[in-house]
Amino acid sequence: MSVPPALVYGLTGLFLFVAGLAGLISCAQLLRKILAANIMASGVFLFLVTIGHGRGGVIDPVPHAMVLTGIVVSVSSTAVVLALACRVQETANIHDLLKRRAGGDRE
Amino acid sequence: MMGLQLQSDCWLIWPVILPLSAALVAFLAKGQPRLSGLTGALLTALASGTLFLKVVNHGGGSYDLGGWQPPLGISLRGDGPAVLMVLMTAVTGLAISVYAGGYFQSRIAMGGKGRRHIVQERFFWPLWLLLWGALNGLFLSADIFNMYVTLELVALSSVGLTALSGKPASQVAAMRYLLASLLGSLSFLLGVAFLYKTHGSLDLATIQAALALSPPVALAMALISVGLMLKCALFPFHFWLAPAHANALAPVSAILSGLVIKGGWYLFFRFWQGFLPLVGDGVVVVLAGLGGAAIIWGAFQAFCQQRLKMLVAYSTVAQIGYLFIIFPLLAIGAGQGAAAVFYFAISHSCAKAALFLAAGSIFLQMGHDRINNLDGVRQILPITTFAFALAGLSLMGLPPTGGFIAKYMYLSLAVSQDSWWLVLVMVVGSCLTAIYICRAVSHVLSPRMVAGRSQVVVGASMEWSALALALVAILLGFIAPLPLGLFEVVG
Amino acid sequence: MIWQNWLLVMILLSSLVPGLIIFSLAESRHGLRTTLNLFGAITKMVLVMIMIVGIHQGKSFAVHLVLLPGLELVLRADLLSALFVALSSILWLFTTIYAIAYLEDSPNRSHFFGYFSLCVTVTIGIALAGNLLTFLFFFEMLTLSTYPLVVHRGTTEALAAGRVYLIYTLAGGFCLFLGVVWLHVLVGPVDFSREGVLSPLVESHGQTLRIIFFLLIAGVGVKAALFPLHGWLPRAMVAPAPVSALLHAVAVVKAGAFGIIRVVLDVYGLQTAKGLGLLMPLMLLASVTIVYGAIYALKQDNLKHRLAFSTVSQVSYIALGISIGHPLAIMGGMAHLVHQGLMKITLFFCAGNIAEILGVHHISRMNGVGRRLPLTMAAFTLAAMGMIGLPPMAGFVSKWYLGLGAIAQGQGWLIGVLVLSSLLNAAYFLPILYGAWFKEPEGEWPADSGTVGPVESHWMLIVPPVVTALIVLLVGLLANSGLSPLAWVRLIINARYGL
Amino acid sequence: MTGNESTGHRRGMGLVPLFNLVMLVALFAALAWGYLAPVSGSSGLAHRVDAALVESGVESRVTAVLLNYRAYDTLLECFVLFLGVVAVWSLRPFRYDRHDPSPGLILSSLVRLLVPLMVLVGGYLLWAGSNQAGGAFQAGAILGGAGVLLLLTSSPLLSALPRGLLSCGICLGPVFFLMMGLAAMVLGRDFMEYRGEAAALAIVALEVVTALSIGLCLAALFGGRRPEAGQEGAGKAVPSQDGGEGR
Amino acid sequence: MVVSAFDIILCLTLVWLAWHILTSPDHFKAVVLFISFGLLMALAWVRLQAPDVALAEAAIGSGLTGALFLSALRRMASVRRGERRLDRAEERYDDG
Repeated sequence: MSVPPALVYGLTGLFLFVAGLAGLISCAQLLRKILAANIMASGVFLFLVTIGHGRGGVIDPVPHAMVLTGIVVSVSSTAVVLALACRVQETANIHDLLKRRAGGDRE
Repeated sequence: MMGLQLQSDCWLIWPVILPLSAALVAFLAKGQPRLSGLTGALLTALASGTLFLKVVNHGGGSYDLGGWQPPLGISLRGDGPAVLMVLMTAVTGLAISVYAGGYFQSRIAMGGKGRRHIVQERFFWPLWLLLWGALNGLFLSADIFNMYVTLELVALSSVGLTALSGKPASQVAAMRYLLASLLGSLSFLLGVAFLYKTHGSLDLATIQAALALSPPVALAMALISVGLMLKCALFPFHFWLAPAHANALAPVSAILSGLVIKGGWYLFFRFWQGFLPLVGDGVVVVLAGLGGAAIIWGAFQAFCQQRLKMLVAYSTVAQIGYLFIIFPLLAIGAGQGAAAVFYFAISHSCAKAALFLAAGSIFLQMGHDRINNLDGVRQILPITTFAFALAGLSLMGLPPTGGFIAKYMYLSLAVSQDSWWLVLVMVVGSCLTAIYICRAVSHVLSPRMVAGRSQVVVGASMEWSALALALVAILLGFIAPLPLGLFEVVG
Repeated sequence: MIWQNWLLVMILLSSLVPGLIIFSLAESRHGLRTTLNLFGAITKMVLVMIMIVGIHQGKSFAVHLVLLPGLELVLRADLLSALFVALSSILWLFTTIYAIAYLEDSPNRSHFFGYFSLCVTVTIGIALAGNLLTFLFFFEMLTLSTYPLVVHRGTTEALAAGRVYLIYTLAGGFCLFLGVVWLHVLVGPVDFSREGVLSPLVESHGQTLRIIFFLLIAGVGVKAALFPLHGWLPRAMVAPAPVSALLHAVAVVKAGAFGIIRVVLDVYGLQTAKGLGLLMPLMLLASVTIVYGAIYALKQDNLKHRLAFSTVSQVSYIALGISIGHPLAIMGGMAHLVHQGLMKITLFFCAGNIAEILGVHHISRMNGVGRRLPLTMAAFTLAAMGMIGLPPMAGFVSKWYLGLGAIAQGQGWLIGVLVLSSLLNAAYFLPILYGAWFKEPEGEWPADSGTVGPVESHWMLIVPPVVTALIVLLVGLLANSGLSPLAWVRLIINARYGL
Repeated sequence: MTGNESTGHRRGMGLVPLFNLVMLVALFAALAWGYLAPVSGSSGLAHRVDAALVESGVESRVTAVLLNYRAYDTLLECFVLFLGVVAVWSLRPFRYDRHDPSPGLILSSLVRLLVPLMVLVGGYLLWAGSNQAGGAFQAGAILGGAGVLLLLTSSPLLSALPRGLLSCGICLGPVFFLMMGLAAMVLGRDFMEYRGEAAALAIVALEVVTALSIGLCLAALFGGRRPEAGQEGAGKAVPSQDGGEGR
Repeated sequence: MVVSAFDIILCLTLVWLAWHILTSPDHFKAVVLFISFGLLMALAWVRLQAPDVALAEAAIGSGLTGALFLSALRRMASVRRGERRLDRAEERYDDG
């Protein structure tokens, strides 16, 4: 039987992946989607590390390295998508301001 | 570097390292990014060219990074298809770089929101060279986790490039693109995890050697396939492609449609070389069905578009279908299927990039790209319209072009394997493609004259680079034996 | 010998290179453009003469270019291709002269002459094609180079005609492409020089060969304007006169007819085609087209539309000749390829003159044209006589051999078809002649552009139709002499069927 | 999806229709089934890593994998971070003012206390990286946190630094990594190949530089906008932790 | 290393947290929950004998990403009408 804790965490990881996927698809607000994406990533990383716990107690360091790289990659993509969201938000605001100032005729 | 004892295949590393370092230089040299960008592009193209020639002469090779053997370390594999894609990226990339130089020069010269274009150019070159390096890394990589990292690099840089144009439409499209590719990368990573769980190694060759159908492997196959389909926008997952490719800057649209899409597809092909023997006919037919649906749906959408760049973007959605139709025949043909689909990928890349470059020049000159009133464009931009027409020919698969040879190889393979539904899809596909391409070309080439001499804004280097790329698409019609000779080369 | 092989490429380049240079010329460079055009036409004529002499002495010309392993482009000059090349180069010279004058002050001429030369290069390519793939290669490029000519005027009507033209020809192109690929899969690359490639497959793949034959003929038939596929031809009349002259006398329609000859005689071969029973349906289709074209020509009041429908019916004579299957009929068909080209181009030159000089487009308004344009109408009359098939003219020669072949093959009823079509030809040509010569002109001409000295208009407009009309007469009179197209066709038939 | 279908007002996920729920449960079941299926023993690369640990010049197995066996991955990952910063900067700067140009007394004094401490912890982690848990990424993360703190309080320390330093700092990591790789090639080995004693030295140098660069990049990512010349506004996104620990 | 109660509780809390992050009505609450989710993940890494990853997750996963979300939240949520306008921006792009 594989090491029990790894089994439980592995299943949690898969669950987080599925929950994140559900959130990413069905959430309306953008910020919620990005949160879901991050949860999904954590789920995958959890699953990855539990793979390293093969039989016989020896722990495989390669998944750890993969997860470290994954965390850094996901933080930079989160930063980019948040910057994009704010950017779009800002132009939407300006666009709205211009429209209101111009009496709303200029579409 | 006198004392350098070059490792046998150290040439495999340069196409990846050179663009990445050129990107750093371009980022630091805030003063004139264009110069460093163009030199970087030229160096990378040269490196890719030498790699291609080396592999053609001495056969493929692999290169263990850090000196460690594959299961532990990462190795780069330079076999026939990989080097072919690297060469395709080099040729198309070089033309796009020259075009981009001219494009930003004329945009800045046009004045208007002056500073914005200077900032755009300052960030265009680092992002583009990073993307180029990532694509080369992706084509040459033989390690599945490394593929994940390169996929992520490709995704992030193309999103950065898409959002560069500053319009709200392009930034919403960039956001949607990034979310879709995040979803794709994560499901790809989970697939990689499952493969690692069952095979204990991250090297694709060792995994595919010991591949056997078991629940985790089946799951890995599904996850990886869905992830990569999202990346290359196959039919059910194509929602993000058209707005992103159409609203981006002219050179960026050419990069996205010509090159980035091929990255996702190339990995799909690489993985499915291992999965194909395991999987029953049903799954492969589903793949081909999705490809067929992509062709029909993409062509229909392209025909209904009012904007030229949207039409060309939806044409990408359709042409990707052609890349997936061939999967049922891959196992049967003795490498013919692979040769056909790779030749299609190459000729599509050149033709589509030329089409987008020409469309970009037309948009810049006319100020709009509404298809129905493009009169007089032929008069103002004769070379660009000629390039547009030639590129259109290659997409339609008419004789002098590479598209014709690819379509010929597809059809002869389909007919020899008696898969008549593929023949039907090919014929219907070419008719649909002909319809929307002819609509676009007839409007662009409309002989109606427009009074008065309007000032030509499009730079000469833009027109000639678009024409050069279109001529490459034509040339591909005649030099088929050279690239196809590579398909016997096994890395 | 090296120069022999390169002669074919030189023939192609002699019109391609001037064309590309003309493309890049500015609009205002009239002088250079005219010289380039004429220089290209004359060099091509000279090279073709050298080739014909070479073929007479039995030399062989061939150039190979490998596209794919097992797939190559071949240019080969055999007797049949020399016939079509000679026809194309001669008529291109006259059409160029005519076009230079016809488009005197119209815009966009660099583009026009560029595509014009491209179109002739592709037609010569079709003629010199050595195997089925090269034929397909140039056949589909013909569509692309002729489309801009059809839409040259840029009017909405022209664009609509162009769209219809594209739909027909591209659809035909895809059918042909499928047929060629299917054939290549079955039997490998089909070379025109090797006879009876398909005969071993008749028993095993009979049904497939019939389907492939249908696909090939459908693809080629679009350009040969066979009955159901001829819709684009009358609409394409909206193009300027030199274009309709070139398209309907030399390039497109003849390429289609030439394609039918190649498919029936060289790809399938007479025995295989007879064995599969393919000739009878083709014969019926050709006869239907002949009669249909002639009847519709009667109903047209616009001169160019009438000529267009007359072309539809006349081209099917060639298809008829081939489908009868007897060497005599084939000789008639091949001869008609040349004769019809000469006659039709003369008629279109004259129609162009009448429209350009007098602004008259409709036959009902053509009364008394003979008085104003005597030379043009004389040429028109000669060509019209030829079309009807009166004895001394070229048309009679080909119809005569068609009749002989039909009887020799036991298809007596075809004589009825030939006679009926001649009557119909007379029915739609003679009223024009009568009106032009014997009726008084009603009032002033809509747009009379005046005479140039003694001649009725600019000499470059008048000389081409007159010369081609004279050639029609000479070809008819000197049919038996060594130089006429008929003699050349007899050579072809001897070489192939040893008659 | 545990428990019952929680109804009630939910702006978040929106009412998950039954079909959606069923699909997700099925997906989870499939994943679990794939995970639990017994697979012939494959113990991963643990043994290979241990076998070659001596040559890698580092005791900690994760650092060995990260910076020696799969150094190419880490190189690309540094480029991902660099790319993230370039992409964020390429979007035009946001036009909004920092909320409180003059942070409260407590916050600024806390920051003045915390930042040196964080730099110290970062240094320790860097040093411990070779044999215990720690290494470039963790140290970089801590330094990044310190930078974020400085940004939040927009302390005067930031504006004192020269402007071009930030972009050089961001490029530092990838550039140094490339240099190390090329150096190995110059010495006649494969790209990024170093063994034994030389490896230990190389890895330590790599870790220091990468940590610095990651710290800068993470702070720049948080800063979220380009340090434009002549841009007023209180805090410029220039964290200041290149002093401090060092080896 | 038998499955201790701590592991099960930790996993259940992770699941509960994830569920609430995705379904909580208020954005700010979601982000705060996300930060605590990150910290608990760090705890899970420690439990799985992966100290390096725990450190990275705590510092980057919850710390920095949380800070990013908070600053983004402030920018986006500063104008409460922000969300609605974002959707309109998407609509505008659709008909563009």
